[in-house]
Amino acid sequence: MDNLEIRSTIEAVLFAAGEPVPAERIALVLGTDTDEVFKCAKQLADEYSYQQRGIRLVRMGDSLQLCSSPEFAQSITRVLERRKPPKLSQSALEVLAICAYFQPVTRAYVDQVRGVDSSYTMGLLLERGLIEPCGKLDVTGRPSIYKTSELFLRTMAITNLSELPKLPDMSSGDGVAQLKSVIDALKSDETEQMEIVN
Amino acid sequence: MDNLEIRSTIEAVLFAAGEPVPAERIALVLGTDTDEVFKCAKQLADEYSYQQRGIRLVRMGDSLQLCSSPEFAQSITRVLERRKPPKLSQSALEVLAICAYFQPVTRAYVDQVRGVDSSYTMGLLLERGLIEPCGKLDVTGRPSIYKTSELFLRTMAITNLSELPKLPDMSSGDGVAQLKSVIDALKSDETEQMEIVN
Amino acid sequence: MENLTFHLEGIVKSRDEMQDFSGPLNLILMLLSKNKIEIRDLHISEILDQYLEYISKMKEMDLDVASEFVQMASHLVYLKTRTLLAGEEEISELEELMNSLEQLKCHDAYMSIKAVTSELAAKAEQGILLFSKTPEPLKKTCNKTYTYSHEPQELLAALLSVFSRGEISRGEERVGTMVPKRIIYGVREKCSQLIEILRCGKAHTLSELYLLSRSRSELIATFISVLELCSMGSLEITESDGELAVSFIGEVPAVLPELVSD
Repeated sequence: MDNLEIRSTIEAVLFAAGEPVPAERIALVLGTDTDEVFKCAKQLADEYSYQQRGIRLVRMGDSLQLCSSPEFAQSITRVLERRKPPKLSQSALEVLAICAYFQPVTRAYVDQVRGVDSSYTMGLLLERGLIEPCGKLDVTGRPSIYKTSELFLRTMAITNLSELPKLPDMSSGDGVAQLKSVIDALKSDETEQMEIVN
Repeated sequence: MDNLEIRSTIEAVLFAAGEPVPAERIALVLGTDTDEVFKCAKQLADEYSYQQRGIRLVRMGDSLQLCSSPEFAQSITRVLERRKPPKLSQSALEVLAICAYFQPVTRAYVDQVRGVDSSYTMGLLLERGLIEPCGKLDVTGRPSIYKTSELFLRTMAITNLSELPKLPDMSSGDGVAQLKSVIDALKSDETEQMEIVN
Repeated sequence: MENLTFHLEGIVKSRDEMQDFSGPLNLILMLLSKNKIEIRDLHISEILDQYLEYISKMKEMDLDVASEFVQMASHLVYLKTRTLLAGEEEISELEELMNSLEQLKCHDAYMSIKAVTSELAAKAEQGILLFSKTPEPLKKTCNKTYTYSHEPQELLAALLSVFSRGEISRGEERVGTMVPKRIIYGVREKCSQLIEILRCGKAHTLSELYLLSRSRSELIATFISVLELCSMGSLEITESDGELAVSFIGEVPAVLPELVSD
């Protein structure tokens, strides 16, 4: 099977699937290896963007997907009379970032980090498919835990989570001092008590 | 707008639609005429087949649709056969909702309400067993009429149609606003329930 | 939570990496985040054992043990003994320590998250404009019956998008006309209507009956109904002066033609 045929098969399969397809499955059917599939997919993707086509090929983790090009989003929403997808709000971005960097997370953890109730925003993100439940935590109450989805990768234009911007280290410098002071306080309590006993 | 841009827009729109799109609608949004759209669509279609691409552009009456090339059907089936059947798309949900709330309906009626040709989507719903024919209408042409099925009730977790949330009077001036508030009310019910569970 | 294992090895690999930690508290916070647990659930004894083991390993490997790590170990030993010996009041003090550590950790996390959101927003700007398409139906799958479940409100949301389309592209004027009138004129219904009309003498000719129809489909229903009623012997059509006169001659038929015959 030559390169052109692999490319066209990838295009046909991704078009028919609509959803992300693991490259491995395409490789299996084509009787080639995953690297070859990724290589051809890359060529196809480059061709689409070089020729300013209406479609794009994106890679998300080990999967591939076809989507429409962002520059035609307006024409698409107008012809199909769809609503434009709303921009992500600041709170949506915060919740999304917490899920992305600390995943998997519980809703309670997100609330705790943000200091506000985030159930509404979590609900919106679930509805938009940017986060998804991935099981339950094995503690009392068995709360659901969530992670970001493949759609999240596509939305952020990255192929895997390691390509997210590096999280700056914001550790409070006074952490050690704080710990020490608490311990000192505990110690002095003890000393006092001892003194009383004596 | 040059030829290339029109072609790419057609490609993007047809891709995102996933169903036939009237050329007239594309022409309207692009600010050009239907002939121009058909001409560019023809160029695009020729390009696809000349380059042995994985996709094809077909014209059906006054509408255009993208589909996967038949020569890759076998690969497509082999890659995708083990995947879960897809969930209902937005357009399928729309057709289903119209069938559910206005049944029995003809295909022409659904087209009229949605403003687009819905035969493809109606076909999908029939195939999935969510709607079923329930006779023919006693008018010229004796068109088939459709209603929702038993499976539809199970899918919605209801035992009869009267349990569907009531649709406000859509012919009144603020029908859309009323519908919005019904949906919001249903959503907030759900959030409350979630909170109780948590 | 029982038998937590803290995999220090995966976190601190070499002396160089050890120096990345600006302090012992960082190390603890790091351990906590790597192990995905809440500080509240922390069993100090577990973490301490592994910590001490790791320090002794470092010694074997002839690495310098930074004094602050030794200090951290002593803090932990102290906390451990306190937990073991603690009475009610003291537990609440430990609780406070845990709380403050927890808050600190969350605050740090939130600050760093806030620092990247604008970058994420910029990335997402194009990303949310990528649309996917719905899957094509497969030619050969054995069972296509739908197996998912949906909330009824999804139907309403779908209708909302249908009905609000007019608003998006054509302004308000289309909304009122979005819902077409019911198009089904039942022959059965029409038959009884015709009988009623003819009985009270509102119409006498076929063309008068047709003129009473307000739409094409009603007209067709009238036509079919007249045929049905004639065939049942309830109506008679006679020609006079080029006009077709219709008259009601029988009883109301017991069984009116069904709305839907198939």
